[in-house]
Amino acid sequence: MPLTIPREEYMQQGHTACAGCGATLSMRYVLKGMGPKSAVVVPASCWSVIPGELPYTSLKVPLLYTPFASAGAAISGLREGLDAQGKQDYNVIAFAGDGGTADIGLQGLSAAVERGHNVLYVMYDNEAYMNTGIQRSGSTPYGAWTTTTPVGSKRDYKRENKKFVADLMMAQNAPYVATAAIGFPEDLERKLSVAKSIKGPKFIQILSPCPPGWNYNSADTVRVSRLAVESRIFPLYEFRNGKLTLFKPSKTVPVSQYLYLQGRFSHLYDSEVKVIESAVEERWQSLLRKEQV
Amino acid sequence: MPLTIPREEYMQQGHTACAGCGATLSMRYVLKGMGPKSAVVVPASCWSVIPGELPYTSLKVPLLYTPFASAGAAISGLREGLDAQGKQDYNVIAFAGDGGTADIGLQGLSAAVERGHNVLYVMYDNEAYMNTGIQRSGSTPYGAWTTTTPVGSKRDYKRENKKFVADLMMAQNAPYVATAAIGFPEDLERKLSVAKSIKGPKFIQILSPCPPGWNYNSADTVRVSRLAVESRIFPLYEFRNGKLTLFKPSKTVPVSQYLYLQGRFSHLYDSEVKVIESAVEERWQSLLRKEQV
Amino acid sequence: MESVQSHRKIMTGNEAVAVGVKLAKVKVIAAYPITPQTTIVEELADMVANGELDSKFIEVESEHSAMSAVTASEASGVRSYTASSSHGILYMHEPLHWAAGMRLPLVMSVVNRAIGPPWNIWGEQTDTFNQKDTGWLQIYCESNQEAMDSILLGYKIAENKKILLPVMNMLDAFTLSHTSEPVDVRNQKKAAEYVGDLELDSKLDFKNPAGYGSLLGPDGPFMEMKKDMRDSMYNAIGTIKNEISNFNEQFSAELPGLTDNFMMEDADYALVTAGAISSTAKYTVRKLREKGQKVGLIRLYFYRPFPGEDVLKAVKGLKGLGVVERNLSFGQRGPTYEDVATSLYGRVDIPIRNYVVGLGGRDIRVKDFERMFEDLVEGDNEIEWVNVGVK
Amino acid sequence: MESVQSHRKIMTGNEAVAVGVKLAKVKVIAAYPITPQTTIVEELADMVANGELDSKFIEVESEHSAMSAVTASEASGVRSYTASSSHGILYMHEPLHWAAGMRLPLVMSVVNRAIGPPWNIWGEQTDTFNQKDTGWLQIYCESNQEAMDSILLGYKIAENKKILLPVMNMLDAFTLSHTSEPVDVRNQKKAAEYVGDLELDSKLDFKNPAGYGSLLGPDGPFMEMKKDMRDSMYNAIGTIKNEISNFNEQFSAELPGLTDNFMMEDADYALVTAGAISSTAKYTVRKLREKGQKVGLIRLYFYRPFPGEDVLKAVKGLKGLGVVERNLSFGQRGPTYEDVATSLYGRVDIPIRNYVVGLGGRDIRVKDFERMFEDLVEGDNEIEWVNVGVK
Amino acid sequence: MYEVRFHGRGGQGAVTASKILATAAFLEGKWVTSFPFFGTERRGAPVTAFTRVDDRRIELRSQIYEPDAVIVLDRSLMSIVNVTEGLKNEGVIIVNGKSGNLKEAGKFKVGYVDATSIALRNGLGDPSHPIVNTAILGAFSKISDLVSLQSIKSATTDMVPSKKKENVNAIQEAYEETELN
Amino acid sequence: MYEVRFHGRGGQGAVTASKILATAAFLEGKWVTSFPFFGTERRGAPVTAFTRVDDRRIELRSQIYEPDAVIVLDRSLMSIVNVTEGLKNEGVIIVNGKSGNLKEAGKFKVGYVDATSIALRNGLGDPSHPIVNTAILGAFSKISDLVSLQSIKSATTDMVPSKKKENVNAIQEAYEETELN
Amino acid sequence: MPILPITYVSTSTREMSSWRTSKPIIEYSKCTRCAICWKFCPDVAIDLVSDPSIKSPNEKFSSLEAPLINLNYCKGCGICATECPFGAIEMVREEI
Amino acid sequence: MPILPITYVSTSTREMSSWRTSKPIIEYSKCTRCAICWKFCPDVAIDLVSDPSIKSPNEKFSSLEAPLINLNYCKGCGICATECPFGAIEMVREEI
Ligand SMILES: Cc1ncc(C[n+]2csc(CCOP(=O)(O)OP(=O)(O)O)c2C)c(N)n1
Ligand SMILES: Cc1ncc(C[n+]2csc(CCOP(=O)(O)OP(=O)(O)O)c2C)c(N)n1
Ligand code: SF4
Ligand code: SF4
Ligand code: SF4
Ligand code: SF4
Ligand code: SF4
Ligand code: SF4
Ligand SMILES: [Mg+2]
Ligand SMILES: [Mg+2]
Repeated sequence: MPLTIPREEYMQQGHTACAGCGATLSMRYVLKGMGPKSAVVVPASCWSVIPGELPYTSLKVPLLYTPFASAGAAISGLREGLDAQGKQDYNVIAFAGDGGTADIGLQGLSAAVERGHNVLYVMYDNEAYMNTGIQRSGSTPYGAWTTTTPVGSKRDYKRENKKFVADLMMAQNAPYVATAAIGFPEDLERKLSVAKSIKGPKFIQILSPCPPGWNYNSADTVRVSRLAVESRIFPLYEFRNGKLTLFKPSKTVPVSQYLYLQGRFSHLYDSEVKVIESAVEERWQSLLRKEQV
Repeated sequence: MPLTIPREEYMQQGHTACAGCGATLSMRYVLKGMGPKSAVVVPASCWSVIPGELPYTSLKVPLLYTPFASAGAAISGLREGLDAQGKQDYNVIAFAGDGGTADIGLQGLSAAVERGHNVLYVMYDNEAYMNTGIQRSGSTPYGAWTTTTPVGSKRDYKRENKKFVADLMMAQNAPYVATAAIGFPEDLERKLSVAKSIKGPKFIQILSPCPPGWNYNSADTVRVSRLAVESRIFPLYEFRNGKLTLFKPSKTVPVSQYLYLQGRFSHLYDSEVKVIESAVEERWQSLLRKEQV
Repeated sequence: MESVQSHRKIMTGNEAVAVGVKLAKVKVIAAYPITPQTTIVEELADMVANGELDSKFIEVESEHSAMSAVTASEASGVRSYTASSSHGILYMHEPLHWAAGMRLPLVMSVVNRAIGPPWNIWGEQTDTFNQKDTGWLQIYCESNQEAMDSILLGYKIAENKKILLPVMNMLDAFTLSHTSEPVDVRNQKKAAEYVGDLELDSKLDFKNPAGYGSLLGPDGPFMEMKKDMRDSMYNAIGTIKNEISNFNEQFSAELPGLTDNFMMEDADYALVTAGAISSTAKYTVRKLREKGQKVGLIRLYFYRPFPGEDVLKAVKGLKGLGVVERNLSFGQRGPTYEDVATSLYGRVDIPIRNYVVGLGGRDIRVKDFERMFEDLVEGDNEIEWVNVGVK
Repeated sequence: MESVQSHRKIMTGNEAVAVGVKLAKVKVIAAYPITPQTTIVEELADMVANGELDSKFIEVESEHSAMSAVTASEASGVRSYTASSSHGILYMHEPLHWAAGMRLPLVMSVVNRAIGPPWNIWGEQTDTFNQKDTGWLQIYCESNQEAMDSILLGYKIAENKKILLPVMNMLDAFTLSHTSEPVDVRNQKKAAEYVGDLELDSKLDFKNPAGYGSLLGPDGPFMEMKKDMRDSMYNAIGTIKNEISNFNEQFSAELPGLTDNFMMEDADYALVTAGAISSTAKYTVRKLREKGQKVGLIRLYFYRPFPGEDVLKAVKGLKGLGVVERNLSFGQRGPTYEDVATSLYGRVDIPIRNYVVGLGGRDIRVKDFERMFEDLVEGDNEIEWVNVGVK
Repeated sequence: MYEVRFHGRGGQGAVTASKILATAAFLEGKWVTSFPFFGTERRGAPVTAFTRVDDRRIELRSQIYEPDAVIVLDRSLMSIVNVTEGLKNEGVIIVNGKSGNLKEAGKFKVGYVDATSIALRNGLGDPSHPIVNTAILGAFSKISDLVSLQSIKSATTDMVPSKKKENVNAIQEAYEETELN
Repeated sequence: MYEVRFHGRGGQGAVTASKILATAAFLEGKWVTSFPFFGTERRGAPVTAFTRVDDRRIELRSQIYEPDAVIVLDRSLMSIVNVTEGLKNEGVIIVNGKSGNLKEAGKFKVGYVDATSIALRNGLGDPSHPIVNTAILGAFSKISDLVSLQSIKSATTDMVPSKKKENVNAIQEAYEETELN
Repeated sequence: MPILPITYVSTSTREMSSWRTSKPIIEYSKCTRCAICWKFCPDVAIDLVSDPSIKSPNEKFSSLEAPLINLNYCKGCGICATECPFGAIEMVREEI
Repeated sequence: MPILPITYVSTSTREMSSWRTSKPIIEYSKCTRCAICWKFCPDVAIDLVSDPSIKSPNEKFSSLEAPLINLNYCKGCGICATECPFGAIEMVREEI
């Protein structure tokens, strides 16, 4: 049986991610898809810690660390610098967390896309600031506990909806936009190969579950990711030439099944789970309609 | 005949805007709509200069100046500060240029919307950095001359499409999003009164022509604005409860009529004008389709 | 009835800060997480979520926005607060200037941490030393008790109508922020009385609407405004001293003066320090004193305004002075050295040495201070790197 | 055949800078507009649009991004450039630290402008004085000629393998940036030869992929790296002097040393200045000399590294020294005063006075300098505000 | 002054243990400080924490290089960390484990306790993440006379948010089951 | 040293005029500086610019308070700006206007020129925005002997991007039509 | 009280007429008092007044308020003249 | 050369086994060599090897590469055990 994803590894063993880290799987898959002629830009995030302290590195490609808000600008500069040296055939990749993308890095990303550089921006979405110990980000979903939405006696869980950065990138008409999940690596690899074939800014948002941050057993990382897609709380789609294509999972499961697996949602009453369920359904319907457009 | 827009003036005479300034009309209309129980936040922009040097102010409501990137955060802080004092009935308004909104202030805006503060953010869109003397912004339209897209022998006019911030705000599902143009003040006033009735973040993008920046005769400010809408290069729409409503102008004109009036497009060859025309048509069609959704 | 006495509790520096904020009845908090400040923010979020603190909590998307948000909320007329560290402080450099120029009496806590690259989350004071000319007062705490008390004192000073400048309160990464030790928790009622309600004459006025911030050219009173800011800070020294005595009296507290002079009376040699390393320095001084060495320590509790006259008074009669920096200037001696030399120039002629210690969290030990005291006797004028390259 | 001589042209400071950038064969430019830097960027955009400059031009959305973009392009191995001013400089404070810590030999031009609030677009050097401890070398220009030449010199120094730190080149708002005067335009071919191609050993290597920037704890060589940066800057003084002579020789140019000592030989009284106000000061010195007064001027061409030994040498024998600041520290005397006092402490005993001048674009006139020279004779130690409140 | 060093792994509660010990001494009228050596590494990575106890205010803020006692929450650490480094002669060392052979054991007072089994038996944590920090303090109070068993229990009750009784039981059982070597 | 101050409005080209004058003197071998007093205000707002000319490198960088000559591009300014402020006795002043009554005219050498009509006649600008900056320099060269008419023309040709001939004509006509008062 | 960067004087206390190079003149005999000129003036320089002395093309308009240009503030942009649907406003060059 | 913040040593030169509290054991008699465990390992701790000595439930699988866990790197997350469709991996507690 042939392997369903590329065999070569460009992310190496011995990194210092937590056991069962979804963000690490994201990096592994992205590098498999993009190959050795790549450079990766990493702003402050778990991924600035995962490769470990000096003198260690975990990637077989150059990794440029940047300040937290700098990813979008750094890939722009790196791209133009490489092009000025005739290295048009190297991939320039940003690999940034949801905080570094939806929040402090949003305008850097948006501006890089607007300027049209030939780059790939990967947002590994673990839905909170994990490196600093699980604080709310704009990409944290409604209902979640984090240390800055600590529930408490006032039920102060996250009361706002998740900001879907991929939706913003579609609104900006980026040449290629996709969402992906580490539970579906073949799908991700296909999307990477499409992205690789397009000149201009590409954006891929990968749901990357985090055992300590979401408070589930590390063995369930892939399962949780799959449930996110099957429950439609994290729809997978692809946007190209202004056209949206939505992936319809063969198997669908209730949202509650996804939520119950995770400690971060364990405070929710049934009525609150209902609220989430209907918001998920509404978004799904609206994506279906947009697909028709 | 009754007046078609509110009579009261909260923007005063004697300001130092250029003759025929569209941004000034925007402020005038916005304050008419929002009334005296308002505070306005202005980041660096023409509007930080228009009220004149100390000791002068041009508004009959408090005007808080902020650093360039601060508008979104400042309205958030101002809103919560007023609420903490029981002043929920005061409007908090950001009044920022396109540079301060589409570029350096984008993540501040996006985050304020994500957090759901009860504020109105007005982007007065003159499609370039005017206060510093006409440089390209993310909101500058394709084809335009600016001092940083100076055409030159390499025909280095702006080669990228305009970033429509209102589209991004729709993608973020802001409770209320609208575009407007100073040539249609009644429409703008109606939108303001809708905005006023909604609790949560509201966003209105107002096309505000600039005689020196667009290089046309100051007498044509209103005319240019009207042509922008009638030629569909700047469609007027409204987005509420996830539903888009597109304004279909009773009269439509070719895009070229809009472009030819302005020196900033005077370098364009006919073939280049055609490119713009078809992009405008494409966007119009896509908005029509989205309206159906 | 609640007693009006303090009660003693074991808490980390960050917990002490959060309690200080609660005691000060802050109304708006905007903050962004960064190690090692995070637990301050988390603690405050908990208090708000449990109804213990009646405050609006804005989860901003960056430190630039944190500072911009609290500047606006303070301008609206309510007591506001933020906290940050390291790169977060650098990222809010612009609005730091803005807040001070607006004359808004904010208080911010900073957990001092190193600056990258390489990334380093450990203790070092370069982050706030790079902000010393932004118009903020600067306080460096030595203990968790001071971390709590300095929040209350900070608002009191900042809101003083003769000063009206924001205050930055520092505590060292981990050495204070994550270290648990006993703290006398001030009584809430008394603390609330002490800080009072915010009275800000310049708050946004809807009756007489004005422009706040504005624009000014070479012909306007721009320079006069800046001079006024400088005078307000520089002349604040007397006011600060009064406020400190007042605080100590009301709370039976033990805040030092702008400087904390330790065993300086008859000292021949002394060091100047700021922040938590001062404790270990005191330990060393005590130890050397027991051995009969006449050594002492000048701790800078306030760094802005710089208490130059107090330092001058303290050093009189010394044979040698060492200035210890946990921060860095690349093109000159250290900033504290510069401030000390500036205050002493032309007035005394004591040899001063300069020591750089503990960057990026490198531990500072008794033996390091002992070595500095030995070295002081030699008294030349170059910079010394303590414990570097000798691992 | 093109002559290899310079040719003289009238141009503004900003034009001179843009030509300097072109002469240095910069490959990537990223910049964001801000008055009064804008015309530099516009000029460069024109050159690119007309094929006169073969460079990538990135129209970033902020100064934080400008600095982040050129840091990355420089790391990729090509000579990169940006320019900014005032709030733009404040907004890039964080990536300024980053660029220096990465040891990347960038050159940035800064048009020195005041900081708000209130907004003020006129001349003042507080913006870059607030960046003096970021690890960048700092050059303050006195003329448009220097503005052009310092770009070439800047790259040469920054890229020197013993230094490898970025260089910030300052020119005063309007007084240089928008003032037209004759400039000898260096020959392109010669300039290109002078700067050579960028050889950056630490550029991104695809063959031996590494991590650039990384993470480091208290046990790693963090402190050693910072010491190396400090040593590289501080020990650069000799190298810089050589590079300046070399430049002057190759281009028949007249760059000064790190300091520019004007009529100092037998002076009794002297002022210390930086930037364009030095010209008016020189004019005044000349005038007073004609009247028989023994006065002189020390201009700081380099401010980082601070040329302390050169200042010491120059002041020997003075009866009084005045340090003139076009910038501000709120909680201490001015930064230049601190640097001078630091360099002189314990080595000479000349009275030093401190003058604050020209904030927010306030004009500085001959009579102001005359008054300072008069005042110097009195020699007390407080700060003097020149031309303030007397409008 | 009495100085204790804790060795554990991210997630095991070594930092809390150091704080409980400090609180126990505080309850007995001592001045205390307790602090972690904080790393950037993740769950599972080695963690160190410290407690200092003295009769008067503690000024010393450096790390602890020559502890009076060492507490090892996870025995597997001993293959990668030199847990007895700097431990004073006659110093105390407690190891989570049924028994064992500590190198240089003769120099120290060594105690072993199967804190993992005790914790699991009392419902503290789960097999892949047993929470052993309270149990091991029970063992410590047996060989060190720094603080009483009762103070450890009180401090624990003050500090743990839930399962107070289970923790107190674990402390008691550990106290009883500790083997001196 | 010879110092000239220009008064105009945003958009009228006063800054360019100051630069052309400097260039003309530079062509005659002089050292020059020219600089605007830059405001934040918009089109239509009053603008000031300066030119200094000397035989040697100019060190003085302050504004000009006691000019040798003043050039007024827009007569309406005279109601809001004191254009002769600091003008030296015997100093030169050129006003764009057919003729007029300058206060204290006796102290100065005064010239009037209808630069607006000349500019429009030569197709420079349009009625609401005539570009008078070159014409008025023609007038200046008539009453001041700072620079020759020819140098003004050469400098203009060097500096204006288009309508070179029209500008040169306007300079010549202004030179001829200037009325001394 | 410190010297604060707060501005409190209305710009309407100052004149801007000198910025103008031409000025609008309303020919009231053509003016239907539709207020469109008022609506579009960026300088808020057109007042609506009830002044019986202002003539009107037709009885039915005379009860309406008439536009009156405040030349203290008008910068002469010409928008009113362009936008007046009845050609009632003419821009006239200011004398220099 | 200055001391640069550049990292060049592969983390694969170090051991991470001590981070683990339990470890995966493959029961090869159940393993169909589908490589799903390999695909989902975040620690890249599963190699695919051609080793005839590894047993296989069935001839038809023996030509495929077999998964081999590299316990130097495995952190014991348990994903492989969860994801193995054939229940061929068991997590076993490490001895303390
Ligand atoms: C300017 C600045 N602010 C804050 C931080 C602290 N910080 C480092 S990583 C991080 C969280 C990153 O979150 P995200 O981007 O979601 O990545 P994750 O850690 O979840 O992988 C934060 C807040 C910083 N390094 N710089
Ligand atoms: C951090 C920072 N960068 C740059 C500037 C300079 N600046 C002031 S206003 C402005 C342009 C504003 O453009 P826009 O927001 O479109 O408003 P407009 O001027 O067009 O009205 C710029 C670049 C600044 N004040 N602060
Ligand atoms: S905290 Fe979450 S994202 Fe970060 S390394 Fe651990 S598992 Fe991965
Ligand atoms: S430049 Fe444009 S936007 Fe700015 S004041 Fe003038 S007309 Fe208005
Ligand atoms: S727009 Fe014309 S008709 Fe209407 S009120 Fe004005 S001047 Fe009269
Ligand atoms: S010309 Fe312009 S400013 Fe004057 S009244 Fe008409 S619209 Fe208003
Ligand atoms: S997943 Fe299971 S069956 Fe498939 S290769 Fe791995 S161990 Fe074998
Ligand atoms: S337990 Fe986790 S780390 Fe170990 S081999 Fe399985 S998937 Fe990889
Ligand atoms: Mg995250
Ligand atoms: Mg704009």
